[in-house]
Amino acid sequence: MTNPIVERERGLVELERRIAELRDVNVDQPVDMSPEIAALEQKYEEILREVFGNLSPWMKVHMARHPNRPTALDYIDAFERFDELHGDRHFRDDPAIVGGFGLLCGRPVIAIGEQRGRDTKENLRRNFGMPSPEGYRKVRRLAHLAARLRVPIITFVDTKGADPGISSEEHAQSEAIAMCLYEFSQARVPIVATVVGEGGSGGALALAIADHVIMLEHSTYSVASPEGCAAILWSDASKAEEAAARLKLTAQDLQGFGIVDEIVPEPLGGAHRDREAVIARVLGSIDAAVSRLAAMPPDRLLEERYRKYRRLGSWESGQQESDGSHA
Amino acid sequence: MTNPIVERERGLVELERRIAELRDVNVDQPVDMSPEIAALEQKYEEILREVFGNLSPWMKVHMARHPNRPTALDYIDAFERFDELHGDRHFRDDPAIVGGFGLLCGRPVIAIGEQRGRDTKENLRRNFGMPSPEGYRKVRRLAHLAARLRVPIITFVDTKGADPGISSEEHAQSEAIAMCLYEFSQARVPIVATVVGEGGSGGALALAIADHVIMLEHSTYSVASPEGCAAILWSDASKAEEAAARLKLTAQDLQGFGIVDEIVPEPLGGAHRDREAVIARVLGSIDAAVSRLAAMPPDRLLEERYRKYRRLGSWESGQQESDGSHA
Amino acid sequence: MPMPEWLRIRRGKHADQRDAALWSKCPVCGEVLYRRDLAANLFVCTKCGHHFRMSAYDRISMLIDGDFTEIGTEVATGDPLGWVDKKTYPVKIAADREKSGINEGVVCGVGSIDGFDVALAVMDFHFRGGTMGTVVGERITMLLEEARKRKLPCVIFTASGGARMEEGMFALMQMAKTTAAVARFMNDGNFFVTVLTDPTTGGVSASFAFESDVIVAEPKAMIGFAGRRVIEQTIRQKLPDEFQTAEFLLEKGAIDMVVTRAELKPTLVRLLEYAAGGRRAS
Amino acid sequence: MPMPEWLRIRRGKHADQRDAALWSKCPVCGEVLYRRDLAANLFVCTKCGHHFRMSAYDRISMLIDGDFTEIGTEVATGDPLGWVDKKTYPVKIAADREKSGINEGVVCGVGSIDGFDVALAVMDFHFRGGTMGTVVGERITMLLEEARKRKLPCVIFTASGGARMEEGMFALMQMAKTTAAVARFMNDGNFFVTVLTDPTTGGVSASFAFESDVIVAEPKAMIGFAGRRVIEQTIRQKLPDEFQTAEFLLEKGAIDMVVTRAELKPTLVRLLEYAAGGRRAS
Ligand SMILES: [Zn+2]
Ligand SMILES: [Zn+2]
Repeated sequence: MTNPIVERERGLVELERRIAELRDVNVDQPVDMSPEIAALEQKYEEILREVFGNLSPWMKVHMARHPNRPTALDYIDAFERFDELHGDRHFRDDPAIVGGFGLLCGRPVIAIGEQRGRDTKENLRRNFGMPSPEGYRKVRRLAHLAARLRVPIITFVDTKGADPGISSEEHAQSEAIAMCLYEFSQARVPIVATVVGEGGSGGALALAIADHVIMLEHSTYSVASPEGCAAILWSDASKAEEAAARLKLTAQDLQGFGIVDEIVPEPLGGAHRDREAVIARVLGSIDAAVSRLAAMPPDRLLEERYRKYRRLGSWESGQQESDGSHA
Repeated sequence: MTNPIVERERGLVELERRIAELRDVNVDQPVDMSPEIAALEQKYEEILREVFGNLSPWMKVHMARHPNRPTALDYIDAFERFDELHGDRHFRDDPAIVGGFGLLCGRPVIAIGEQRGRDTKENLRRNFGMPSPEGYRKVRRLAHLAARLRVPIITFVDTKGADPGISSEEHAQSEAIAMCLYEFSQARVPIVATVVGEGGSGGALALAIADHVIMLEHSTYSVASPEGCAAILWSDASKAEEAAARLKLTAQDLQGFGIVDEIVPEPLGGAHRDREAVIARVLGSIDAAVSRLAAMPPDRLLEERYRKYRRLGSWESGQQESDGSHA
Repeated sequence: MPMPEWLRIRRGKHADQRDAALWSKCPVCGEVLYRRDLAANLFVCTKCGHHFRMSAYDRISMLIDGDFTEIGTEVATGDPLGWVDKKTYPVKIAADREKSGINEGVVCGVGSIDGFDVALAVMDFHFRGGTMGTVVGERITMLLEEARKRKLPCVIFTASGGARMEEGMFALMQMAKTTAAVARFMNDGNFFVTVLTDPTTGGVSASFAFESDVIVAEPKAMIGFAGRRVIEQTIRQKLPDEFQTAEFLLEKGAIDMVVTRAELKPTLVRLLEYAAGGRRAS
Repeated sequence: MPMPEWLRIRRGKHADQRDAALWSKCPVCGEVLYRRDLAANLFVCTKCGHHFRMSAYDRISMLIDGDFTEIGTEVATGDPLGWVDKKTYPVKIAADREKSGINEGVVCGVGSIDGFDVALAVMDFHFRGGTMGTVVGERITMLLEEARKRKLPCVIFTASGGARMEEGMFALMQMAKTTAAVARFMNDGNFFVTVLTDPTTGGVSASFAFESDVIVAEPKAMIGFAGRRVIEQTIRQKLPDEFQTAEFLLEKGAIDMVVTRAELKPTLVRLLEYAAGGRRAS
């Protein structure tokens, strides 16, 4: 399936190339072509805004899946330091999950991410970022280690969902995800989760029970992939675009619902158009959140985490309770 | 390999048959043959004592391996009630380990045992009682459940050792055993272990860190099987008999060392010659130990368990310390 | 199975409607069974032993001694996304209520099973395929909080097609909410049993269903995270029939026991007895 | 690698004896290496990168900044079973002491690694194949107790053929004793790292080696519970070369990282830094 964002970018490449050529040529010319170049550049900016300025939910889904979009390791490798730890200690090291000790703004953390491949070969090795039970068991082990050593947990969410293969079912994928949720709901250390790409279903939530949830401006987070939702509800995966709109899976929708705490802006056209700036911004947001949370006594941290999730979806007689009267 | 105990029993079968025949015949005869029968029976008793009265360590190894010797499930099935729980929740249910909730003398317990087969078919299914990592992970899970619910742990040890196969190594047999030791050393509930047959190496110890360790009179418990020890030290497994003598693997030796707390006597000729009596005696001993241990506050229970193992093998300048001065 | 008075009142007119269906056909062996005989046999086919899916109230009356005090009845379905496709979400919900005779996908409450006080939740596949939305998550959380407060053991019967799409991320968040409640409940040393019935998949499977002390399943129940069709589409081949059945999971070590419906109540009573220190509560 | 004064004293005449051996042959590529060059290269073959087994004191001097305060030197080998085969056990021990230049299978103590105070145990395969008897168990337990008291991180280098036969069940009990000490140490929130070197098998592998927070291994180190020969005899076939190597275990998820000896000290320092909250102790 072609990615419509990538398609649109291809359309812009020709214009970008012409502007660059004109700039090169201009240097050697007797006649100054700067006004023409400026006009073209303005035009280009207009087109950019036109094309990327107001992305529909469906376009955001594709932005979240963009092949050049920074992945978990792009953020983690920008830490001052990272030492990867491997394995579930039982069966396998799942390359769809990366995790280990990191140093972020001078503070030791456990960083864990869902890792897509950045090319076809890596995608095959990393199973397109869809973790197996062994991967989730590595997550749980590392979260437990963090809690033992009183080190914050930083996660990067980026998955279509948990691996839907035979051996994943044979190795109790349900149990593996459930026990991640269990561990994260109890870990007596600050947890900050950032949805950097696609946050798909329980496979994403397994890394995203957190005291502070960040989303990138164009990342998505949903109960099921739009394709999956359309197949489930209407037995028609081609209605994915409609599902994307109905599911309210954008960062903006979810912040409105109180499910997401912070949105980190992306440059026009998406995070991959200025990777370094986006990565720096994300790490800055994470550090600010960790600093705030690290100052809280663990009992209060846990109590607030409980209340936060306790509140979500408390309706009485069809009315949302804003303060969780059942808590 | 033939079991010399079984061989000796075969020699007695003919005599047993003759005595039984004579008894049958005697009823219908005008002449009373009771004196002759009594004489034969006395003779039989003498032979029994001669053959089984003073078993060498090597003979005890074979007694411990006797195919008719009561297995873990023979004891567990004699509980008032038993509900087996299965699986490691990750990969497999290992039939070499049985475990679950039981009711023993009115008290709920978690019972766990290493289970040999009682015939060839069952032996294949149960891997001759040699547990895989999945089995040890089931042990750990059940021990953890017991600790959570504050229910005593009762184990039955009967294994040549942990499974030495390829997939056991691939699934981290070392880690599986180590984490059993870890769990048992911390579980805040009484633990009573009984070596009912062969206690072989780390695979046995994985179920045998306990507040009270019982051995049957003719069971064995050793750092390695005599065959393994002979192969390791002298590259000659045929010297197993010598190794059996040197290893001090009998219940009597180990009680002397303070490694075993109680010995349950067996009838002349071994536990299988009066299964019900032996099983009742073992369960009685377990119940007595649990009753005593259950009265202790968990902190003291744990402290005493720690001291007990802390003491074992504290020598200074070649001298055994009897009270663990390093503790 | 005679219907207790409290149950007759709770079900209202639906009880009569449902009993009006005189016979059911076994989907496995094709046997046509009189509904009264089927109910008397705990909804197990008298010919082939197939375990029919049960309604929540039938389950409850099969297990609970006398009275059953429901929890969370005041929690009603909302429409957080303002969902519309062919119909609005509230219209769908109303239709399911009418059809199923219950008002949401789970019934929760406190009662006793053979003398053991217990907090009990029973999901019902007949209501939107047992999908977990905010009402299911909220009621189960309320039940776990009540059980924790009263130190009661908790038993949850699962039956679920997964998360409820029409509530979007609010549905997914119920996995987090219920898990947090489970963790608090279990950390206090309380006993938690789940009984997985056909089918238990998706977000319910990957949360409280697999977080319990003891996981029981009914024979042939379909249990998994990913749905069978999704896996078949992914791997592009047919899966064997036994894949994801309770028996398959037992062999794979994922669950503790497979128990027939006839043995289910006695088994639960024994488990409750172990956890209660061998004594009945009353 | 210059030998620190404390080390020279501790080793006594053995230090001179050992240095007298001028060259070593690489068991992998056959290259003949001058011992001084080999030592300067951290006992890694300069041609093929093979990691030679190291003596405990060489390890310690490779890691520890300055002084190293040994723990448990007073604990000496006993003879609990009165073992005799071709020789008595005490005679075997005396011969191993003479040959290896150390007095038992592990050296334990407290020192600092690049500024981080640490409790360090290093097993030595040259002493009875690194087998664990009561002295190894006792010293490691003493070290863990000291580390717990002083809230120091603990690093243990393993190298072991398993339990020491000549001490029978007392050897097996060291698995229980060390594990109990590990559990107490870790329950207090202290940091525990093990470095598995060639070979790590049997009772050491199945106790503290695999109970740590982070498991590091050296390249190609043989690691497993059952020995290779035992498995081959059981399954009656040859095992592939990579079976039970560190790299094999990494793929199987059993260990955290495989680290070359050149990278070992910097890696340990980084791990200690994470666990220390990013600050050096002094
Ligand atoms: Zn049928
Ligand atoms: Zn070489």
